[in-house]
Amino acid sequence: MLGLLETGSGFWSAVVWVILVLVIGSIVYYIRNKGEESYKKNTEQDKPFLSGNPEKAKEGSHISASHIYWGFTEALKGYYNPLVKIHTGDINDYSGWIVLITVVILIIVGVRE
Amino acid sequence: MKKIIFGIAFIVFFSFLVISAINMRPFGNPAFSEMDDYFIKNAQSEAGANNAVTSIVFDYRGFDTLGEATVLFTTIVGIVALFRRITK
Amino acid sequence: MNLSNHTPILILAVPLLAAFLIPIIGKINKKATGIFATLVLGLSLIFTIILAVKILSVGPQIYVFGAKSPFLTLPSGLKFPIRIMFQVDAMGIFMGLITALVSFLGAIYSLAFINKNNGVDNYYSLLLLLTVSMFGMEFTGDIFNFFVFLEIASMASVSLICYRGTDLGEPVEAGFKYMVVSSISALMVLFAVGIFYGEYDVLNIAAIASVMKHSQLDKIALGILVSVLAMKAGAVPVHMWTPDAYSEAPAPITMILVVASQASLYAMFRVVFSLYNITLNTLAVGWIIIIFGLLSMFIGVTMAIIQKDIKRLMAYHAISQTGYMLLGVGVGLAVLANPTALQRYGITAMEGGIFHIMNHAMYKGLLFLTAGALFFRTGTRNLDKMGGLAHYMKYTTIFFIIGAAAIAGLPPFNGFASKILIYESVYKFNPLLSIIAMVVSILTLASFVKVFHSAFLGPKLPQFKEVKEVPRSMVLAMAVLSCIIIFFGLFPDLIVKNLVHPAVMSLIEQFKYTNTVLGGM
Amino acid sequence: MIGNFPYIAVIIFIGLGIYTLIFKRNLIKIAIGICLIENGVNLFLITLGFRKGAVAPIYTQAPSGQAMVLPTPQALTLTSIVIGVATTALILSMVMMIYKHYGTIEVNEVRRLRG
Amino acid sequence: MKEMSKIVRNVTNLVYGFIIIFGFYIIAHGHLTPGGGFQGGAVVASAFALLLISYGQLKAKKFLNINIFSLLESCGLTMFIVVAFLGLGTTFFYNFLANSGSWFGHMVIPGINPGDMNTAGVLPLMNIAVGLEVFAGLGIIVLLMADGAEFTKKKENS
Repeated sequence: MLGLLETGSGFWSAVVWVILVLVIGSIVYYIRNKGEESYKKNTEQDKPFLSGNPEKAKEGSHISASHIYWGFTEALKGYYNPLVKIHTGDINDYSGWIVLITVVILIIVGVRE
Repeated sequence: MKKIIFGIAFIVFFSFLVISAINMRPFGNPAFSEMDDYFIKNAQSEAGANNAVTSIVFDYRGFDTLGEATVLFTTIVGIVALFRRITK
Repeated sequence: MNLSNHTPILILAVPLLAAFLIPIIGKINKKATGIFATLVLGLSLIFTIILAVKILSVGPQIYVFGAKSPFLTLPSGLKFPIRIMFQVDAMGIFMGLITALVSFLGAIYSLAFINKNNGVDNYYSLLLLLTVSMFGMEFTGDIFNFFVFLEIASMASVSLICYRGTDLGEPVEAGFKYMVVSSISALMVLFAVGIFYGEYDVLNIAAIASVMKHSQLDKIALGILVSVLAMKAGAVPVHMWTPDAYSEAPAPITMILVVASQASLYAMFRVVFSLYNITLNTLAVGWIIIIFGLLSMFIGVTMAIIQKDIKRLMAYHAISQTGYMLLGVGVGLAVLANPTALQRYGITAMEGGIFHIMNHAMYKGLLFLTAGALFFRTGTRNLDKMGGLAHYMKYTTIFFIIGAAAIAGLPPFNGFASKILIYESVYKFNPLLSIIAMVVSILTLASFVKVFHSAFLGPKLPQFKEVKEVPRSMVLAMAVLSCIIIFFGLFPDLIVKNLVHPAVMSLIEQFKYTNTVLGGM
Repeated sequence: MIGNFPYIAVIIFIGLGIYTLIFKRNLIKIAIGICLIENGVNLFLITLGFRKGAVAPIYTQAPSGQAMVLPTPQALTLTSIVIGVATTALILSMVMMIYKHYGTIEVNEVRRLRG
Repeated sequence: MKEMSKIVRNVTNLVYGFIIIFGFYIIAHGHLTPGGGFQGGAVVASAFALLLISYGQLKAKKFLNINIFSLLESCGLTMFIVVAFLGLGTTFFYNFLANSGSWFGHMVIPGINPGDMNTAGVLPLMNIAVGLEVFAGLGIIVLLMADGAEFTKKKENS
């Protein structure tokens, strides 16, 4: 069949996947249409509910990139601090790493006297 | 700390280079020389050049020379591009 | 004169001639150089497709320079070839197709992206030279010739990285760093070439492979070649030049640089598979490559999450995706000496790794192009300063979503097809490796959600009032790449069966590679 | 062992160059280090081509009856010398531009790109 | 770069012509004697460098023009690759003129001989092409780097 990729222990077919998504999506859409129809646009229902506080201006609500995943990086500080420290941007270190890796590979490959 | 690691790595690398130098074939006695003997023998009859090196540079390995000229050209274009605001 | 015999050289020589002519054309009309270069690259793409059809139906092609016939490898009863030759097999043409396609699209994208007239002829000349050098690295069958093309590639890429260096300091700094590391790598390759020449007095890769004794010197040459080519491919821990160079180059050049680093990756595979093959300790070298791959995947993606510069973030992802290729092919190499394991999962793992090369070139190219589109309109690469751009740049947003979904391995895009091949086959080799690969895929998705949120979503920002959709040629290049990604995602079996599987077999079967040159001795 | 002395000279060249690249903190010195490695490798290629008591492989008025040295390494070295010239020129002009933009050629100040 | 003293300028006037002629001699005899396109081109370029340092780049710019150099360089390379293309009847880089009897096509008697200019097929053509490219290219590099050095110096003073 077209689009059938053998992976050694099974198969993957994007066409089947797309058909499945379409079928399931239509079922979901059907169930969704069964729901209550009291929702109306441009009324009170449309606004976010922030514990009764007034909504902020839209321009100020954007979260900038450096704040995303703050908790993740904070939790992994012990991993990130040395990792960032290695990336010194120092050209001497670049050549040093190459020599170091060459040496390690030569030892593993088994060059001996 | 970093310097010590790189220093050790450098010393080990140098010792590997020494190993390779010791293992090289003896200086002045090529073990195999079929390709070069062919060049020396046939440079005059095939390429018509007395200078075997030139016949290799431009005939047998002419494509390398094209690449080499291209390297020089690339560098010059790169330098012209780098200094283009100055020369204006 | 039968022109179809000469396609391997015409692919290279026509762009090379055009690159030499461009300074003269630039003296007359600077605008025309871009269109000229694009046409020439299109011609080169056509030649590549012709050659690919021929190779996949007939077999490996040989082109001997300066001989009495293009196929005369051994004149007058010699044991070894003496002339430089091109030896294009399924793997080489696989890389060649990627190169031709990506350079062509890069040239189209540049038509609008490089909009200042000053220096535009130099830009296109260097672009053509970079393409030529990649073709040369992929097609050549001579190890010294490979060194020459490696040098052309590094010179051309350095000059292109420095292209904005007249006004800014950072591009020159990135170019300098790349120049130093690539000079070291090229000189070490030359040292290895000297070792081979001194031992065997031949320079042809197939001829060296047929007489390989695997002595101490050969081991030293192997170590040097693997480490420096891994460095050029951007594997951790010798990856430091990659984020610098990728983030500072112009966007279409970054797309081509990705392919250039993959050409080095191809050279590494060529060295371990075609030059050494089972004479080396396949388990040890295979594990070296696997560990390179693991480190690249994990450190690349974790460093990407904390980046704020959009192109630097994508550059770290390029490192991380290189890890997948190394992992897949490394598993194949580790079981090369074991025929049952090779049949059971080794070939599939290598198919995944090689297929990932093509997929990565496509979606990472698309992502870099969208980053370039954002830079083109907003003038910044800092994610903190962006926001709400989906309101203004609808096409770019759609293309970014496609690229991000493909790199994160979401079905039905092409990234998933190659990743599932890697997961399922590597699981049989060592389950832990497969699990790490999946975790990395999840982290990739996480960091692209970050980019999508901070660049495209959010309210309209006042400083981007003037922003509008990018010019048509840039949209065209991105649209072509998106179509390719969707097509590969829907019908991966066509590509795997017709392009990837022959490429993998041509890597594994070393005797075929040597026999094409030495005639079945 | 003593016959391999030229190879020892080669690796001293290469080792000095790599030492310069790792430990010297000046961009011009780094360019010099690359030149040193390059010279070492060129010397290596040339030494590979030597044959005891042989003359240059040129037939124009050569002394008769002598063996000739291997010509391929000379061609390879010619290629790599020109490539070396190109590399050096590009590196030096980049150092000039770095000096123009940064006002310094010290390694630890030329690292705006990191992390 | 400033103009150097009168002694240097006079010696340059005497010598540079000979250097250029010697360079062209090396280029033209590349297939007979040691040397060739690259070596000869470098010698010619050294004459330009001599002119540049003795006269200073402001004066030297009057007789050394980057545009002409870049045109010459492109012409040299194009000639090189076109000669290679002309062999395409058999293969790329085929030496179609050697032993043909026409230009540069005299047969060579194998063995030691005094040398004949009219031999070696396309090699002399390629030598000339490469020589053209190299002296123009190195000339451009020298001129541009002199400009660049001047530029950075100005920045230092201000």
